[in-house]
Amino acid sequence: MDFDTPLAEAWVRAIAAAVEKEAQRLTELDSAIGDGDHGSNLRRGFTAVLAALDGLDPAGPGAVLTRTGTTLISKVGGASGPLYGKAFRALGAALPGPAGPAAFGEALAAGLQAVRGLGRAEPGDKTIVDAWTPALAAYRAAVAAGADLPRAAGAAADAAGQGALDTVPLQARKGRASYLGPRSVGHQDPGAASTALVFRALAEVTAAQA
Amino acid sequence: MDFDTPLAEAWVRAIAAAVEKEAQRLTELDSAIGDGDHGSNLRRGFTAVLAALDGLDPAGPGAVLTRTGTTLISKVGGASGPLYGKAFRALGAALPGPAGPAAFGEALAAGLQAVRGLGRAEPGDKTIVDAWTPALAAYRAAVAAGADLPRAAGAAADAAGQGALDTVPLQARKGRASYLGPRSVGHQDPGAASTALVFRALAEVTAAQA
Amino acid sequence: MKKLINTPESVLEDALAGVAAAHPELTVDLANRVITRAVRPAAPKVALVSGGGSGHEPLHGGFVGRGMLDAACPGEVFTSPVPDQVLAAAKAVDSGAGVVLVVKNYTGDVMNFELAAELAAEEGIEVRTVLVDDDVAVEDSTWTAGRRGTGATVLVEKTAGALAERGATLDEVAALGERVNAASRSFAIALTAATVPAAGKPGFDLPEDEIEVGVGIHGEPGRRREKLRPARELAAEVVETILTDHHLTAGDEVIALVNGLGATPLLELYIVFGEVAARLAGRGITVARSLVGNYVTSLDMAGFSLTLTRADAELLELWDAPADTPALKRA
Amino acid sequence: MKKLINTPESVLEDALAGVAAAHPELTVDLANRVITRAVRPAAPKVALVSGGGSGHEPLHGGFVGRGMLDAACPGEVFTSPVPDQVLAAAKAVDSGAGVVLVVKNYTGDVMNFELAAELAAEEGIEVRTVLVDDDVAVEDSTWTAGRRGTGATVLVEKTAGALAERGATLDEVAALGERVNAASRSFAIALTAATVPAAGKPGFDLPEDEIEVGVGIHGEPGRRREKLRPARELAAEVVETILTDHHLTAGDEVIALVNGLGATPLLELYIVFGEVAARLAGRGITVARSLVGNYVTSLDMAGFSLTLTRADAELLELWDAPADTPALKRA
Ligand SMILES: Nc1ncnc2c1ncn2[C@@H]1O[C@H](COP(=O)(O)OP(=O)(O)O)[C@@H](O)[C@H]1O
Ligand SMILES: Nc1ncnc2c1ncn2[C@@H]1O[C@H](COP(=O)(O)OP(=O)(O)O)[C@@H](O)[C@H]1O
Ligand SMILES: [Mg+2]
Ligand SMILES: [Mg+2]
Ligand SMILES: [Mg+2]
Ligand SMILES: [Mg+2]
Repeated sequence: MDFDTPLAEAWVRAIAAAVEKEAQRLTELDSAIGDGDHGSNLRRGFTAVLAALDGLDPAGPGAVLTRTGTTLISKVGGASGPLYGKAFRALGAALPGPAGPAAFGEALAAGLQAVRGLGRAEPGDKTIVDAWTPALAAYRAAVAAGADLPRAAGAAADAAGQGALDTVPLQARKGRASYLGPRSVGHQDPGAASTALVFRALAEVTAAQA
Repeated sequence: MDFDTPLAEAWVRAIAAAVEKEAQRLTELDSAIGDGDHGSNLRRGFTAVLAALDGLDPAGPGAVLTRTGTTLISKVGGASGPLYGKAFRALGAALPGPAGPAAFGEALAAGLQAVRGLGRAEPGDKTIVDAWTPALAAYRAAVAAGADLPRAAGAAADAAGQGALDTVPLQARKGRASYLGPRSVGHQDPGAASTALVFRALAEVTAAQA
Repeated sequence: MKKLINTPESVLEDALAGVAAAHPELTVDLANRVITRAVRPAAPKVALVSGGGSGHEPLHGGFVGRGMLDAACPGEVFTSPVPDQVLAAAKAVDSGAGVVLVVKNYTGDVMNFELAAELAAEEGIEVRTVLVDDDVAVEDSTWTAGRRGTGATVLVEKTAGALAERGATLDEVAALGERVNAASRSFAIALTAATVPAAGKPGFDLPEDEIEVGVGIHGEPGRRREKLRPARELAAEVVETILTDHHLTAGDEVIALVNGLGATPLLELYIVFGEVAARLAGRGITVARSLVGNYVTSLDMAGFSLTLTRADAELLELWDAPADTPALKRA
Repeated sequence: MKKLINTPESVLEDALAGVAAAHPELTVDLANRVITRAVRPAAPKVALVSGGGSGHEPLHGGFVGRGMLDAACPGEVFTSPVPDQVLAAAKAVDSGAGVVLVVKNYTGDVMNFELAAELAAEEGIEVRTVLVDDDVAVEDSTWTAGRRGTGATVLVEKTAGALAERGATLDEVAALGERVNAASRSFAIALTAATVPAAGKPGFDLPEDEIEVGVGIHGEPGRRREKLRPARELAAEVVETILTDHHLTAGDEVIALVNGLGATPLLELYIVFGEVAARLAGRGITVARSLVGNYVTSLDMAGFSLTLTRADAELLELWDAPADTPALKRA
């Protein structure tokens, strides 16, 4: 199975649905160590993304993801808008046409690189990076072991979820949560939690099409 | 027993002590249908009165009460400051020297007249007048029946206390409580409650000297 | 009770020390509790003096300055000033042209200012009193202490202050103040109660989904309780309540004040103002001038009041006239 | 949650409609969410653009006008504006002399303004960014996103705005903004948490007798919790915390801003200011200018922040220079 245009669209729509469903939880996580808007930020963004996709006749999977990223940058604001926006634009740029599991892995790597380039967070800083990094590693390991897209995506989703949970004991060093110093310890990072949703959505739509 | 200078001083000091003790309750009554300051208003006033009396070498009981009234006007503000202030000044003007029970009754009448002249409240308007009016009536009735000052004061105190309780079912037509319309019903008027303290103090100090 | 105070007893004293430190353009007589302009008007003019209980800041001290008040007398929290204060203020600012006392209609204020006016007259100061009573929440004034003075006070102080600055006579300034009051109506809604420091707890308890409608600025409950509704509906209710009383009709111009009661964010006040303006536009009434912000507050009460003043060319000109006070400035 | 709103989603849109209705001297581009002056400066000049999440009103929209900002870009509540907004603002106000972006140091603001600056540069607009980071509550900035931008923003916008008005160059205006930021430190204490409309409940729970010390303006908790204490002690703690970082010494002059976080009565802010002024006087530091009121708020948070800016003749002159904005006016 290749990562093609319908799959790209399905993925983005699945993320939008997950965000809609989990917005409250993301906002609650953000209330504990941030400013209580991560859920509403992403919901606003993906609502706009759905509207943007409706009018789109995409030339390839990358066009879907690029449009997603551009829309997130235009509509979200905050930290997560540019970060996810740039990530999806990087994914999009790396996927001009349908891609096999390995090529899609390189796109995921480009997404992570975009997040790190803009936000300059290291693993362990209690950010999106802490879910995306293990997700990418698990995805690559699975592909290296011969997994197809659904199986690799499943491994990535599990790793992203675990990565998000693993942010709980960390002290934040980037983003608003860093202002809390040691008081940020003991809470899951909202951005890592939303990244886990992004990878879980990928696992679900690839599994559904498998 | 005459109402003389030591008795005037004792009365005012007893009122001050009662206000100090009951300030919280008066303020709570005022919170329900007013602005929650009647206790602190009177406490501020009588604290200043005590200081003013300390330096005073009064020419008669009236001088004590006049100084009390003047000080209340200067220090209390709000509705109760001028009302009690004018009342005590009127009492003072009516008591140039030691007075017997009947003459003291006329002074109490002058006090009530001062309150009504300034505030234009009728009995039943849910104000100071509703405690002072029955107190005066009871005092006069007792004196007419031959009571001495302590007994007449006791009757006045009982009537003032009852008068204050009787304000509960009334709808206020003067002062802040009137803004509540029917919602003022069911609460004791704070000013009537403080007037009851004034007459109870009179009963106590006259009884103590009897 | 959570407040940035030292002790409940010293609130006024400590706040006045802060006003004195913050405003070199004002003189604060800490003993008499009187705030005056540091620089007296160059020529004799009618002086404007106002005052009332504290807790309504910036009213009145924040309106002392060129183009508005000559002096303010802050009483204890929610307690009118005493006559001595008002007398001291009148004596400090009378230049021989007389003094207008701007008094909000509350029993305590009326009585204390009345006593002060008597004392001032005895000292040879010509005094006029302008009574502000704009709050339409107080119905049926024969059976009450009459309408309360609220938001219209700002309009009276601004316009009468401007007229005084132009050299109008004592009677003219007082007459204008009365005219502005007569042209003004206000109505307020509270989302939470105020906590008087000395009382230590809110003046009333309000469930999480209820509001007090027709509330005053002294922590007293309103005329009735309702469920909280969207700003659009609350604004509509307030506008309609005022219009019922005010007989403003299509084509009229108003000055509109959406006033925060103390704890309501400016963001929300703008939302309310937008709804008020839209509602008035629907009735054909033009908002000629407006003011949005905290001007007549009630300590930490959340909520807003709306004041509508029927405007004409003279009032608009006086409203636009220069003013230089801590809380209201016009170039 | 009790708020004067229509829906949590429409807060910004509805508030902007209110701003548009209330301020004919401003132009509100509702589609792009950009607030500009209705009357453009007569001569070309460096334009000042700022913006940030909403909920801090009057910041930034209230500071648009002669002598301060040329445009403001309000984001959603507590969420930085998006690059498109900032670009639209820059395009609307650039007169060819270039644009200074005043950005409070938060990850989201920095990134969104950075993207906007890139886009503006691509369109041929010369852009400089002044990053405001005055909050000393954020210690150890190598391990954090760096100090937050808070109260100093008002000082940067006022002084850089005044300099721009005088025809200074783009680099001069940006350099002054950086200099004012470097001369400024802030620290805040909250008595209650803010409630973001979309979240529907307070950002943190605080017991009746506790305060958050070193709190930010986005509803985030502070560095630590303490028991509530008298205003005098809190003011002293805040002053000392700033002085430890700021190295102000006897003989220095400062501009002092005692800023309300939203729900704190002005009466209390004056009490705090009095204590701050007394404490500074005890250290031999002169308060040359001051500002007391709600300028950089955090929705309905109760509490205050103190900003101290080391002053010199140039800064004082720029601080005193004319300004005509909804929230800050100077004759
Ligand atoms: N420098 C950064 N690099 C990567 N992720 C970051 C960075 N800063 C913040 N984040 C992520 O952004 C999330 C917060 O997003 P959001 O609440 O939408 O924005 P804001 O903090 O501006 O309110 C954090 O939980 C964190 O995961
Ligand atoms: N017109 C009046 N005549 C007599 N008593 C009055 C009048 N108006 C108010 N009062 C009394 O004053 C009391 C309130 O006093 P206080 O709370 O000290 O003043 P304020 O109402 O100004 O806060 C009321 O409970 C009432 O008994
Ligand atoms: Mg957030
Ligand atoms: Mg009272
Ligand atoms: Mg009172
Ligand atoms: Mg945010």
